[in-house]
Amino acid sequence: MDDFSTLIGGIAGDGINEAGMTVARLFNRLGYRIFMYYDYPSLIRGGHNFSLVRASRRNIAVHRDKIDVLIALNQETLEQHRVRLKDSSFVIYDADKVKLGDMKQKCCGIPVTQILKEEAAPAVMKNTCILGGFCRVVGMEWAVLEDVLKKHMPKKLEQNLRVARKGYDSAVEFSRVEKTDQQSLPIMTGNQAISLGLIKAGLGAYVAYPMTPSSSVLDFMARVSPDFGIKIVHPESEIAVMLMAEGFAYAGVKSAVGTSGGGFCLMTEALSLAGSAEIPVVIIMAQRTGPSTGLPTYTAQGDLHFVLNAGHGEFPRFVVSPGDAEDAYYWSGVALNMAWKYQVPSFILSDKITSESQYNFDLAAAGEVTEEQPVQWSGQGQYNRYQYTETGVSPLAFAPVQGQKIKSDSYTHDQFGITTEDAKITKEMNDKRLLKERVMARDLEGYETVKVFGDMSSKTALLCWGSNKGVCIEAAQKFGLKTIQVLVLSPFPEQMLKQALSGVETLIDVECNSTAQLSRLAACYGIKTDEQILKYDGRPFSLEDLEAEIGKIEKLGNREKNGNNEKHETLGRISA
Amino acid sequence: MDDFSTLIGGIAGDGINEAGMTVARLFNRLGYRIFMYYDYPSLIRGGHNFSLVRASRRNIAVHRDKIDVLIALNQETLEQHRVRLKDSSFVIYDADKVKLGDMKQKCCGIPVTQILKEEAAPAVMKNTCILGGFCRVVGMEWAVLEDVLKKHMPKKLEQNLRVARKGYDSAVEFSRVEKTDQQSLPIMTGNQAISLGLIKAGLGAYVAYPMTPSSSVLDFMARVSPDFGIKIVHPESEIAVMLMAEGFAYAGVKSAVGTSGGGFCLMTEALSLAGSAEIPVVIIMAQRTGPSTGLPTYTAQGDLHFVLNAGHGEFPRFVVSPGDAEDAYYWSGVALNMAWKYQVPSFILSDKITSESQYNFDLAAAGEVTEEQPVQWSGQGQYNRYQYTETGVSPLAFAPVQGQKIKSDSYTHDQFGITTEDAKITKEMNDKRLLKERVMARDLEGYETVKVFGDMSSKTALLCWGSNKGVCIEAAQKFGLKTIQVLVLSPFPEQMLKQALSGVETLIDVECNSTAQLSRLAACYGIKTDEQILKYDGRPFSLEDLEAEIGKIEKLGNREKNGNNEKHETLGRISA
Amino acid sequence: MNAKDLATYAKNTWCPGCGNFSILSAMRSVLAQLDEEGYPIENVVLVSGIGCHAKITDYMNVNSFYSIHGRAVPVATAIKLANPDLKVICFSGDGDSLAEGLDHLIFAAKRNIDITLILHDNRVYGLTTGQYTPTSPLGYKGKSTPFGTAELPINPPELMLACGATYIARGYTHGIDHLQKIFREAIVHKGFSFVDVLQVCVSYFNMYEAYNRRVYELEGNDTSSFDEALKLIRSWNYDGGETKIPLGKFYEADAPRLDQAFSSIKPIGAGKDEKIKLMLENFI
Amino acid sequence: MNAKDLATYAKNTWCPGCGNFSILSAMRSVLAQLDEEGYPIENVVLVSGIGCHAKITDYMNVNSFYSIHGRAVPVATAIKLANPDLKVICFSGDGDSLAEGLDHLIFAAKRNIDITLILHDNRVYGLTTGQYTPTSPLGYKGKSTPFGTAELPINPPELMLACGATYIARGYTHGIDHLQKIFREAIVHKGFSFVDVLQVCVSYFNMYEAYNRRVYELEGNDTSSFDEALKLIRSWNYDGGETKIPLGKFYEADAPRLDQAFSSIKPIGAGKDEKIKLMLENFI
Ligand SMILES: Cc1ncc(C[n+]2csc(CCOP(=O)(O)OP(=O)(O)O)c2C)c(N)n1
Ligand SMILES: Cc1ncc(C[n+]2csc(CCOP(=O)(O)OP(=O)(O)O)c2C)c(N)n1
Ligand code: SF4
Ligand code: SF4
Ligand SMILES: [Mg+2]
Ligand SMILES: [Mg+2]
Repeated sequence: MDDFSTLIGGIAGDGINEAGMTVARLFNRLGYRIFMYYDYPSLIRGGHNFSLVRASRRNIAVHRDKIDVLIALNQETLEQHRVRLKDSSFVIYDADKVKLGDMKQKCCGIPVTQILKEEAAPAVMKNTCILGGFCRVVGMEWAVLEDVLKKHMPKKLEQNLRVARKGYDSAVEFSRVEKTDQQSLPIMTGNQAISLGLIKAGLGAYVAYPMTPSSSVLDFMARVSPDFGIKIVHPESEIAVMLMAEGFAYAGVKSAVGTSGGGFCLMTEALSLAGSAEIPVVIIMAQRTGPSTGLPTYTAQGDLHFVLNAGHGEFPRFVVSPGDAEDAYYWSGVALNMAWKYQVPSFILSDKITSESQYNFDLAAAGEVTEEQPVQWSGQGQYNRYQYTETGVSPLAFAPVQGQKIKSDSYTHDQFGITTEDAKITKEMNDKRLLKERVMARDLEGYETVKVFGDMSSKTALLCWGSNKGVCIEAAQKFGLKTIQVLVLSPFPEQMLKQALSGVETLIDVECNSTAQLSRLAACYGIKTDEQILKYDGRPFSLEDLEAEIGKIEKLGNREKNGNNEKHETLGRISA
Repeated sequence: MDDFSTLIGGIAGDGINEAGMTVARLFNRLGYRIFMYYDYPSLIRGGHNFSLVRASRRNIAVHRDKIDVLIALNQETLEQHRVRLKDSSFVIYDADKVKLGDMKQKCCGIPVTQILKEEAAPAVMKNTCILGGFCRVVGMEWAVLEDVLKKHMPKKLEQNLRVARKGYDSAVEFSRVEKTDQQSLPIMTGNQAISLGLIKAGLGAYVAYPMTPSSSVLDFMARVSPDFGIKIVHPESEIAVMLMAEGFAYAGVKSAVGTSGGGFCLMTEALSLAGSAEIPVVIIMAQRTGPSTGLPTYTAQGDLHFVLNAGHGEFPRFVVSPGDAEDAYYWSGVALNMAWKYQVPSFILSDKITSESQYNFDLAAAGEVTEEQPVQWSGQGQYNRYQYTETGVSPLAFAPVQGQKIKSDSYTHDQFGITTEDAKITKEMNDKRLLKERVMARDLEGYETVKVFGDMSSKTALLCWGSNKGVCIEAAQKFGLKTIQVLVLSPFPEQMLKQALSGVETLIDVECNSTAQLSRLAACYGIKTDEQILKYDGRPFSLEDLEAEIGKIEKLGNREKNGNNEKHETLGRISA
Repeated sequence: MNAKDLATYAKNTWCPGCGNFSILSAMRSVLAQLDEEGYPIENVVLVSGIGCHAKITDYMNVNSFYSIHGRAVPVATAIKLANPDLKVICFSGDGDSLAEGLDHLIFAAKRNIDITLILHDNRVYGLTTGQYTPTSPLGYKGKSTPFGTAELPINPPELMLACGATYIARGYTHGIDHLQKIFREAIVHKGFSFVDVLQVCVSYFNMYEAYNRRVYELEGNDTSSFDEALKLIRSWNYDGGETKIPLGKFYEADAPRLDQAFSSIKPIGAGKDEKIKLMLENFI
Repeated sequence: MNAKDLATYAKNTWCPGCGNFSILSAMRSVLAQLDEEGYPIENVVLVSGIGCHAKITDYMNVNSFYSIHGRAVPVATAIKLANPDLKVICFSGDGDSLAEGLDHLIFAAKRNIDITLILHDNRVYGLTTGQYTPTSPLGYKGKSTPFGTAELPINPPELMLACGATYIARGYTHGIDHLQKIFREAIVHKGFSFVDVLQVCVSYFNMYEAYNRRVYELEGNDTSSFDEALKLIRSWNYDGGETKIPLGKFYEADAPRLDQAFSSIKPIGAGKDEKIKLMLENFI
C-alpha cells in the first residue's frame, strides 16, 4: 500500500475530528505519512462532518477525492460519499443504522448500536467501536489500536478498549496494511505548529477573540500557558485584542494575536498604530471564505492584498504564508523575530486548510527556531525611543528604566517620541520606516523566502502560496513540472522569485480565490502568469481537482500520464 | 495682473480661514479664478495658521510658494513667510503688533489695534480691519469689499464696515488690480462640492463620526439637512456609522458616510458586509498624513491601495478620486449612482487638499448630475433579494412589501437570502459579484474615467490622481507636457489609460506618498512609470515644488523655460 | 396568519434541546398574533448579529437583515430612523451585544430608540464552541479559560437601567408562555426594549436544572419605580450560587425617543435644483 | 523631585484658560509627591487616547503611550498585565472613552484591573471643534447637531458603578487642590479607579460660570455604600438645569482584580526545548 485514503463521516457532535485523528494515528504508528482534511459546517450538533485521512509512504499535504475506505456512521455519510468509492474500496458501516443498497465494493457491517448497548457505553463510543472494525478490515494489528487508545483516550479507557475490541472482532479482514520502516512522527494542525513556533521564539502573551479558523490557537495556547508562562487574554473584541498586544509589546512582552477576516478588519486601525509607533506585534491571520461572514468553516485565500495593504498610511510589514505544519512552525518563529528585530507588524497568513488540517511534523526537517534578542538600548545618554540609526531600527528599552522616559506615540513624532507637525521630521520618520523595510528585505535574502520543488529543468511551473503547496508539489510531480512556492509575501522576494523563474516559459498560478491575487501581486513586479487555476467555493483543491485542471491546459494535456477529464464545476479558470 | 498670491497668517482662533475666504471673494468679485490652500496645525487656539489665496485669470487648483502680498497679523507670520516674498511683493501688517525690521518690499502698516479700540470692536475684527487695508494696497474699490462684507458678514455688519473702512483709509495704494471680464463663480471646498453632488444624486441620509479632513461634510450636511430632508446621524463610532449607513440602504434610503484613515479602518468589516450582502453605500474617504494619527490636519495620498483592497474576501467596489471641486461634485453624484446601480460600496477618495481647499465652482462645467433609479423589483412572483440576472444585479425592493420578504445576509446565501454552505452556490454568488464588476466596468467606458490635459502631442506625460491634478496641469503647461489624470481607480480604467498613454515615451508619476501607489497600481496592468516625484511631508506640492522636480529630470531640464533649482528638502524621488 | 406561516425552508441547525427553539417559537406566535391584530407582518424587520442566536433570522419568514457579529443594533437603529413605520426587532447574543458590540447596546438605550432587543443570553459563545462571555459566572471554564475565568459577570439589566432603556425584562427559555408575554410587551412598547432571555445552551452551559430550581416569576412589582427595578435586578448578579432569579418585567417608562426627532425629516420632492442654485449664489 | 521636573520641551497647544491645565498641574504634583514617597516615577506609565486631553502625555516627562482615539484602556490594561509593578494611568476624553471606546471602559471596570482613568469630561469633542458627546446636555448645539441634540446624556459614574469600578469620584478643573486629592486616592487605590473630571472647554462649552454656581464638595458621605453612592451620583444627571453637582469620592471598594490572576504567570527560563520535545511526543 502506497497511498490510502479513509473517510469517516457523521454528524457534528459525533467526534468525527477525533475519530479521523485516531485513523491518522494508526497509520502513523505504522510509519506512514499522513494528511487529514476535516470538513464541517458552522453548527454545533447535527449536519454532516467528515474527516478525510490520507496515508502515504511519502510526505503529503493534500487529500484525494477518491477513497479506499469509507466509514459510515450514518446513512448520509454513505450517500454523500459513495461517489468517492473505487471498485476496490471497502465500506465499513454501522449495521444497525445504515442501509447499504446495491454496492460493488466489499462492505463490512458492524453492529455498533448493539455493541454499545451490551457494554452500556455512551453514544460517543460508536467511533471507537467502528474504528475497531476498521482496523480489522484493513488488517492492522489489535495492538496498534490498543496503543493509540491508551495514549489518547485515557478517560474510560477500559470501556473504550472493550467496545473497540468487539468492533474489531465483529469485522473481517479484507486486506493488510504493511508497516513501513519509517519512524512515527508527531501529528498536529498548522495552528498547533504556529503556536509552538511562536513559543519557541519567545512568545510571552497571546491575545485573541475567538474566530474560526484561528480559534484553535487560542485553545492550544490557553491549555499550555502554565507550561510556558504565557499570558492569555481573551478580551471584549478584536479591537481590544490588537491594542492589548501592543500594550504588552510596549512593556517588553512579546505578543501575538490571532483572528480571521472580520476580526482582522477591526484590528487595522491599531495595525496602523503599530506602523507609526513602531510596535512589534505578530498577527495570525487565518483566512476563511468571504466576503463578510461568508462560510465560517471553509477555506479561501481571499485576503492577500488586504493584509498587504491594511491600515492607513505607509509602513513596512512582514508577511509569510506557511504551506504546512513544518513551514508553520519555522516561519512563525521567524515572524516573531522579524517583528522584534524591525519593530514592525508581522503576519502569519494562514487559512482554514493550513490552520486546521492535520500534518505530520518533523522537528528536524522544519528548521531551527531561535529566540532572537531585539536591539536593546545601550544605557548611554538619553534614551530616545525613535532614535535615528543606520538601519532605521531604534534600540528598545522597557519601563521602568531609572532616569529615562520611554515615549511611544501614534502621531508623527520626534526621536524622543513627542508629537510634531514639522514637515522635515515627517519625511525623516517616513524614510526611517522605509529604511527598515529595505534592511529587512536584505536580511531576508538569507532565508528561503521562495521554495522550488519538483523537476528543476521543467519549462513549466506551478506558482502557489500557502496551503496549496502540498497539492501543487504532488500534481506537478505527475506532470513533471516544477512548483514555486512564495513563502514571504512582504517584503516581496522579487529577486528570489525571478531566480526561481529562470528557465520557466509557462507559469501556472494556483490559488483559492477568484481574482488570482498572487498573480496580481507578481504582475506589479513585471512577472506574468500564463494561466490561473482558481477555486473559490470554500473547498480546497483535492489532488484530482488540480490534476484535472492542469490536464485541461492545452500545452500540458498530452503530458499527463493518466489524466482524468471529469468536469470540475466548482473550478474557475481565467486566462491572463 | 495675471497671477496674484496673497498670504494671510495668524494664530488659530483668529479666523484665518474666513479671512482667506474674504480675500478670495474679493478677487472673485473682480472675475478672477481663485484657489485657496489653508494650512493649520491640530489645535484650537494659538499655533500658526495661514491661508494662501491665489488669484489668476485662468482656472487654477494649486498654490504658489511665492507671494505677492503678505498680510501679517502677528510677528510669526512675517518671520515664517518672509522667504516667500519677491522684491515686488507688498507687506501689510498690524503696525501695533509687528516689528518689520529691514525690508526690501513695499510695506504698509495698519494701526489695527488702535482702530479696534476706537471702534470698541472685538479682537476678531482685526481681520476685517487689515483686509480693509489690503484692498486699498492692491487697489480694489471700497465697494467691492463692502459688497463682500454685506453678503458674508451679516453679524455686526455696521461695526465691521466701520472697522474695514478705517483700515482702508489708513492704507496706501501700491498697485491696482484690474477687473477681468469673467463672471464671478461660487467658491467652495471640495467637501462642499462632494456634499452637493451627493445631494443632487438623491442622498437621503448622511452618517459620520467627526474626523479631519472629512468633518466639514458632516457640518455642511447637518446645516443644510432641513433644506433637503436629509437625515443626519453622528453616532458613537465609525463602526456604528457604517452599519447605520447600511441599515438606511436596506430601508431604501440612499446614504453616505465620511471619514479619514483611522475611522475608515473601523469601517472595513462592514465594508465587507456591504460586499457580501450587496448593499449600496458611499464612503467619503478623505486622506490625511498617516500612518495612525499622523498629522491630522495635513495631506497625503497614502491610502489608495488600502481603499482598493480593504475588507476581507473579494467583492467589487467603485473608487473615484476627484481633483477639484467640479470633479468632486460630478463624480460624487456618479459615485452615489454607481453604488445603487450595482449595489456595491462606492468610494469618493479625497484628501485634505481636495476636501478643504477653496476652489471656484462652475456648475455648467462640472457636468450634469442626475438622480438615477436603481433596478426595482417588477412586483411579479416571489421576491428574491439575490436573484441571478444577466448583469449580476438583482432588483431591489424595500420593506414593507405586502406578501414578500426581503432578506439581506452577510453569510454566503441563496437567491432568496437564506444562508447556505453549498459549494456550487458559493461559487455562483462569487461569480455574480464578479459579473457586476465587469458590467460596471463596461458602463464606465461611457465616462471620462481618465482625463488628458496639456499638449496632446507631447511624448512626456505627468501621471496623477486626486488633488495633484491642478499642480500637474499647470506644471505640465510650463514644460509643454501632457497630464494624465486617473479619476476612476476601481474598476481600473486600463483601456482608457492605455489610450491616454499612446505616444507617451516618458511617464512621470506625481504623488503625495512615499511608495508611488498609483505607479504600483499601473504596474499591475503592465504600465510602467519612468520617474516618480513623491512628496510625503504632509504638505501639498506647490507649483514651484513640482516645476523644480520636473526640472531636475535630466531629459526635461533643458526644456524648462524659467526653471528654479532651489533644493526641495522635503521631496523624495525614486527611479523606476 | 398562523405561526407556522412564519417558518422558512432553511434547515434548523441548532442542537436538539437548545433554548433558542423556545425563542423562535414564542416570537413566531407573537408576530403572527400581532399581524392578526393589525401590526402587519411585512412591517416587521428582524436584525441579528452572528452566533447561534442569529440563525433565527433564517428560520423566520419575515424581512430580515442578518448582520455581523455585535452589530445588529446600529443596523436596526438606522432602519427605524429610515422608516418609523417599521417594527424592528434585534436578536443578539451575549457575546454579540455584551462583548463585541456592547457600545451599540448602550447607545440604543441612551437614545431610547424604538426598537426591541432580545438577548439570547446563554452565557457562552455558542457558535465558537463555548468560550466565556461577559455573563459567565466567575471561574467558568471554557476553551479560552481552561483554568477558570478571573472576572465577575456583568448584570445586563442593571446596565440597561443605568443607560436609559425604557423597557427591561427577563425571560427564560423554559416556559414559552411567559416568553410570549414579555416579547409582546417589548415589541409593543414605544422606546428601547431590552429582554434578557436566559437561553440555555445545552452543549456548553446546560443550566436547565439550576435555573429550574432558582427562577421565579415577578408579580405585582412596581415597574414604574427605578429603585424597585434596581433592587430586583440586583437581587441576582449572574453568579453561580443559589440566589433566586426573578423573571418578568422589571421596568417600563416613557421617555423621548430619537426616532421621534427624525420622523419629520422627509426627502424633498421637487425644487431641489432650485435650492441648489440658490445655495450656489451664497457661495459667490 | 519637583512637579516642574515632569515638564517636557513640547509646546503646550491648549487654549488659554482650558481646564486641561489644571489636570496637568495636579497630576504633575501628585506624581512628584508619590515619587518622593517611594512610588518611583519610572514605574509610572501614562496612556492616552486622542483629543485635546490626550496631549497631556506630550506635556509630562513620564513614560507614556500616546495611543489612538478611544483605545487608551486596552493598552493600559495590557501594560499592567505585562508588568504588575507599573502604575498605569489613562487620560481619556468623553468622546474617547464614552463614545468611540466605551466598551473598553466598561470592561476595565468589570475586570477591576488596577489602573486609573482620568476622564477629561468637557462634554464636547474639543479637538474636532465642538460636536456633542455622550455627556452633552439635551439640546446641545454643535456642528453635527446645529439644531440641538435629541438625546439625553449618559451619567458616567452611574455606569461605572453598575459595571464594577471600585473607585469612583468626580473632580472639577476649577480647584487644583481637590483634584490632587482625588487623583492621589485614585492612583493609590488598588483596582479600577475612575475619576470623572468636569474639565471646562473654554472654546466650545464654557461651563465655568454654571459649574461654579452649582458644584459642592461631598463631605462625610459613606463611600462604602453602593446605595448612597448611587443616590449621590444620580442627584445630577448631566443635564443643563440648576441641580447641584456633587464633587468628590462617591465610592470605594475592594474586589478581586484581573491583574492578580496574572501576576504569577512568568516566562519560563530554561527547559523550554525539553518541554516542547516532551509535548511533541504527545502528538504522536
Ligand atoms: C468580528 C468577529 N469576531 C469573531 C467572530 C466569530 N464568532 C462567531 S459567533 C461568535 C460568538 C457568538 O457568541 P454569542 O454572541 O454569545 O452567540 P451564541 O452563539 O452564544 O448564540 C464569535 C466570536 C465573528 N464572526 N466576527
Ligand atoms: C478613529 C478616529 N475617529 C475620529 C478621530 C478624530 N478625532 C480626534 S479627537 C476626536 C474627539 C475628541 O473628543 P474627546 O475624546 O472628548 O476629547 P477632547 O478633544 O474633548 O479632549 C475625534 C473624533 C480619530 N482621531 N480617530
Ligand atoms: S451550541 Fe448552545 S446555543 Fe448553540 S445551538 Fe447548540 S445548544 Fe444552542
Ligand atoms: S478646545 Fe476646549 S478642551 Fe480643547 S484645548 Fe481648547 S479649551 Fe481645552
Ligand atoms: Mg452566547
Ligand atoms: Mg471631550
